Amino acid sequence: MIQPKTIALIITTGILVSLPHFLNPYWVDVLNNIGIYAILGLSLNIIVGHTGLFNLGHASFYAVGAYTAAILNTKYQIPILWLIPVCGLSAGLFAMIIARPIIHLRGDYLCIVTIGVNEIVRIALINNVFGLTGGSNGIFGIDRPNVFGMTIRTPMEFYYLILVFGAVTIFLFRQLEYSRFGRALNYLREDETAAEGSGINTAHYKLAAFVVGAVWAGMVGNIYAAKMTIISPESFAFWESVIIFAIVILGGSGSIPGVILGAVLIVGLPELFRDLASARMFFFGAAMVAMMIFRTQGILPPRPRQYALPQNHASEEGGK
Amino acid sequence: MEQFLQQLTNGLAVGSIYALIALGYTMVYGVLKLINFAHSELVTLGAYLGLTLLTSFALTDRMGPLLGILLLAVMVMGLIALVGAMLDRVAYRPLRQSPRLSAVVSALGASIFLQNTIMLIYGARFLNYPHDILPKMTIHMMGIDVPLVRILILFVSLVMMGGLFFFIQKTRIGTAIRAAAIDQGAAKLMGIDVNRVVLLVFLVGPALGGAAGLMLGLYYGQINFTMGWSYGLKAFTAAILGGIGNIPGAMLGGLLLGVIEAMGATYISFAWKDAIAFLVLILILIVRPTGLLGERVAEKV
Amino acid sequence: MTLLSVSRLTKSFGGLMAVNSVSFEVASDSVVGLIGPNGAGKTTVFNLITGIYRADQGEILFKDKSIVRLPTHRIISQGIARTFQTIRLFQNLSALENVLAGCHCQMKSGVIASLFHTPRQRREEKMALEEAMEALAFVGLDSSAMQLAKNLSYGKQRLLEIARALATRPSLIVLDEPAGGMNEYETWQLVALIEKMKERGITVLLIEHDMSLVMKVCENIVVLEYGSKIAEGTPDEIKTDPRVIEAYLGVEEDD
Amino acid sequence: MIDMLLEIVDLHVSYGNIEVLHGINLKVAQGEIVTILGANGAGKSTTLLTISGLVRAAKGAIYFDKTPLHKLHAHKVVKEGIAQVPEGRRVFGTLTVQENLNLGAFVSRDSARVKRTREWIHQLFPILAERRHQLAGTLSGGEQQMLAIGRALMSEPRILLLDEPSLGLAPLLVKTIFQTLRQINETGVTVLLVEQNARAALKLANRGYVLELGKIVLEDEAKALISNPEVQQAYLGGIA
Repeated sequence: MIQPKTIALIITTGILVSLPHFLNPYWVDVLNNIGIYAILGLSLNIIVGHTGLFNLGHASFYAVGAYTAAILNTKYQIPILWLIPVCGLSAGLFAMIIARPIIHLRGDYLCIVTIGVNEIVRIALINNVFGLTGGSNGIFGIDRPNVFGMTIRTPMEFYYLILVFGAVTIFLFRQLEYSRFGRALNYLREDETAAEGSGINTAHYKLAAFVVGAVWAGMVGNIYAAKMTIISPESFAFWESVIIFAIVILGGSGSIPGVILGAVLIVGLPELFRDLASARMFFFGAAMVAMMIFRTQGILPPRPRQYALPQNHASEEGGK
Repeated sequence: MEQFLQQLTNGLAVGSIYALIALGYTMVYGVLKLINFAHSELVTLGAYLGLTLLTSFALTDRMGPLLGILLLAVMVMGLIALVGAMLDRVAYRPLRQSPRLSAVVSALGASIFLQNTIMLIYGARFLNYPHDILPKMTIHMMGIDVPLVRILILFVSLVMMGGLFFFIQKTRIGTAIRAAAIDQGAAKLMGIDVNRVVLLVFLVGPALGGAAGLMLGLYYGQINFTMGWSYGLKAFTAAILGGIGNIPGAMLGGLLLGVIEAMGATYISFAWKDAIAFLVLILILIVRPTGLLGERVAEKV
Repeated sequence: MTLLSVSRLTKSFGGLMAVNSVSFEVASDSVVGLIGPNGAGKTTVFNLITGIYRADQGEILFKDKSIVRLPTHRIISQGIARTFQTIRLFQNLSALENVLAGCHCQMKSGVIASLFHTPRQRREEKMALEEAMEALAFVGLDSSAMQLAKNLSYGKQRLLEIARALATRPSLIVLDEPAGGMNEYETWQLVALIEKMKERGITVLLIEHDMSLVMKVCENIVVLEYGSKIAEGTPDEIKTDPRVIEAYLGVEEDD
Repeated sequence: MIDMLLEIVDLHVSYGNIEVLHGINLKVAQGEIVTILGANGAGKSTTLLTISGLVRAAKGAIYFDKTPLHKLHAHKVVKEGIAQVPEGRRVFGTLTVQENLNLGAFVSRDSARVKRTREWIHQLFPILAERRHQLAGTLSGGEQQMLAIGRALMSEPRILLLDEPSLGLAPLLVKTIFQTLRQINETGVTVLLVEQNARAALKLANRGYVLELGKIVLEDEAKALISNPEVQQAYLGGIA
């Protein structure tokens, strides 16, 4: 007996794998952007959606990853994909250092600090900090990634790289949702005092949420650097953080399918209205307001987790 | 010493503009616990409307610089107040009972919408305020020559802040606003119509923001549709620095931030000017998590 | 043997003395009641014991070790569990997941194990599920396991809080008005539940307004008034203590 | 039959999915002191909050002197002549005592009358006159309770709703406050009092209702309730 869920999964995979063959390179590249933002959204979802922490500076973690990749690749010629874990670690370390002293701040104070960190990072990059970041022109000449001897160049080739990375992310984050760690984040979001009162080290988990989200954003930064071969500070401004944040909340805070759908809508839809050119953002802003008003919980809010209950309880008639 | 005093007056003038903008953030936050991200666009709109009204009615030519600008300011403030009230009606009021993050995204959306509306109307290029509105005078004080516009901005801002302070502290309606910010339920039990308090806050805050936009146009001479963003962010920082929701805190935070920034740009590094403000903010929040004048609230369990 | 010992505990809020030099002891395997008029400082004492507030002065010993400076989650994992006066469940999560929160401090898997679902993590998860279901069954809620907490009745929400607390495997459980919002049947169930906890070797400290419940289940009663302890003793002693009668029954007018 | 000042008919109230009041019926006549007794969580506060319009009724009606209150916004209810002293006082902590009192008279436009009312309140609670420039948050619990009552009286209500005025106060202070409530009632203000301190409340009141889990289970003259064995058992302390 094949379950409907399995069939749906097979069909989706089939569509995703064959999709680029029906599209021109421009649209494949749009899909690549959607993929990158979807993974960024999923990483922010850990912090905002699951833990309820108000982070409007996620692009700074993304930036640290991208610049780590760019610097190590251009200076030491280390193959770019090898650097993925290094990028994750550097972004995670950065998150740990900055989040530690501010993690106890209440919601809106945390929000402005994350915006501030985002700005500080951008300004530091522009000012060619430590003489490494190349100032406002950024870093160029980043190597193309190489997988098993094949160099990845075309949008279609990148498509599969991003697809694999996205699939791994979704798989792991779903596992995370169904775990002690994932639940702890949710307890925190629901009621911090009750969570602490149930024996959960809330400060630790807040920090951990930040670090996990940052590690992933850092790894995406690597892929982005490899795809663009040139990166500059303006790609990591506050505006990027807003987009990622909107993807999470609009799609459905705390829900993996929701966040992916959010990325499709926020990154994909404006492409459909390219003819509107300069009025595009005007409609985009209006749509954000309208969507929040008509679907306050996001388009696909999370569904309750299902558990396989132990046999002796599942069938029992309780309440005696 | 001369440079120090120049920077001090410059910082105070810019800081007073920050403070005016910060008041809009802090008043809305105080009553609704909402960060009105679109407030910065109201500042931009104030700058553009100021320019439009100035050139289309030639106010300063007809009435002389001071009176003309005064009338201009009144008109700008009135119009921006209306836009502010509309903003609340359309983008925020339907979300009063919703999760707070939804309201934040709505605010961000409204901000993008307004910014691009301005861009579609006025274009993406920088526009210039006429050079000759205010006489190019300097006033000699404390051994330095201070431009008239600087003194004017500081003076007018302080008058407005004083007026607001008096309104909030001494009048019946002002006390009602403070009460609603402390405890909406208890305020309702006093017979205060909290919806009208919110409306009022969305009239007064934007009016001050509009005035700030006009001042920015006059002070720097150049305006752009994205200008509100960075001033808005600074002002929001100032509001947090002073303790968000706290009106004297916003004033103090604004002035302080203006001075810190001016000094930082001169004595530390101009390129790092914007980062210095945030760095100071972070350091202060680490020591005082609810800002300089914010209350320490112990959660009731 | 003394399990919990509170001595000269003091806490004030903005000049208001909420708890004023309160001392008492809780013996192992006993049920102790903390009573007093509303606002006497009972809940504050609980919040001090569980580290939610920091004491201004005084000492709290649990199993002969000081816990007065420990953060809440450490106190919980040392073996003190609690419920809240105003129910504080994770409203948007299922009853089962609420109880799994209590299992948290018995589990070990961290972020890596959670990402990769290592065999150990799977075993641990399975055991936690079983334990959570057992705690739910213990309070009679196993048939509501998959319901969201916010959809349960008040009485059931109280029981769910107790189940969550029990899942931390405490040796002492502090219950803040467990019978609040319960009907007569549910209150009766609660009495039975407290007896069952005692059989399991769990010591109970409770705040309660329902005097018939307190008199029925408590072996020892501490009476607070206006932040200070005014009496301590067995139910019979407390019933006849003139100070308690005066404080508890309110104003005795002579007219 | 006496005309009822306040009449609650079949009132149902829900928070989210949970119904907390299951059809309350309650009447208060002009000039009476009526008390509602009940344990924590019985729905006493909810009843008062619904009268004041802070909580919406799911079903049922509330009439005040024949005006339907359940359709009014909270701020309009005050104008009808209803003032509430909420549970936990809820004074505006960062405002001064004077400002708190003035807010109580927010609906009143006649400044001469406001001044007279304030003088009367200063007579009732001299400490409030003494501390008029102090921030309300710095007052002691008892003083805050007095301020909350004074603040409610500033609107010159026809009925005063009080939610647990004895909460956290020393017996002597409770006595003072209850005596003042009687004084206030003697000036013609009707009182509806929610209390856990059953004995004190019943001594003060003419009539009482007992609320249990969102339902009225008993209703009688106060004197009868004091000697009712069930009430004695449940609310006058099973201790005695």
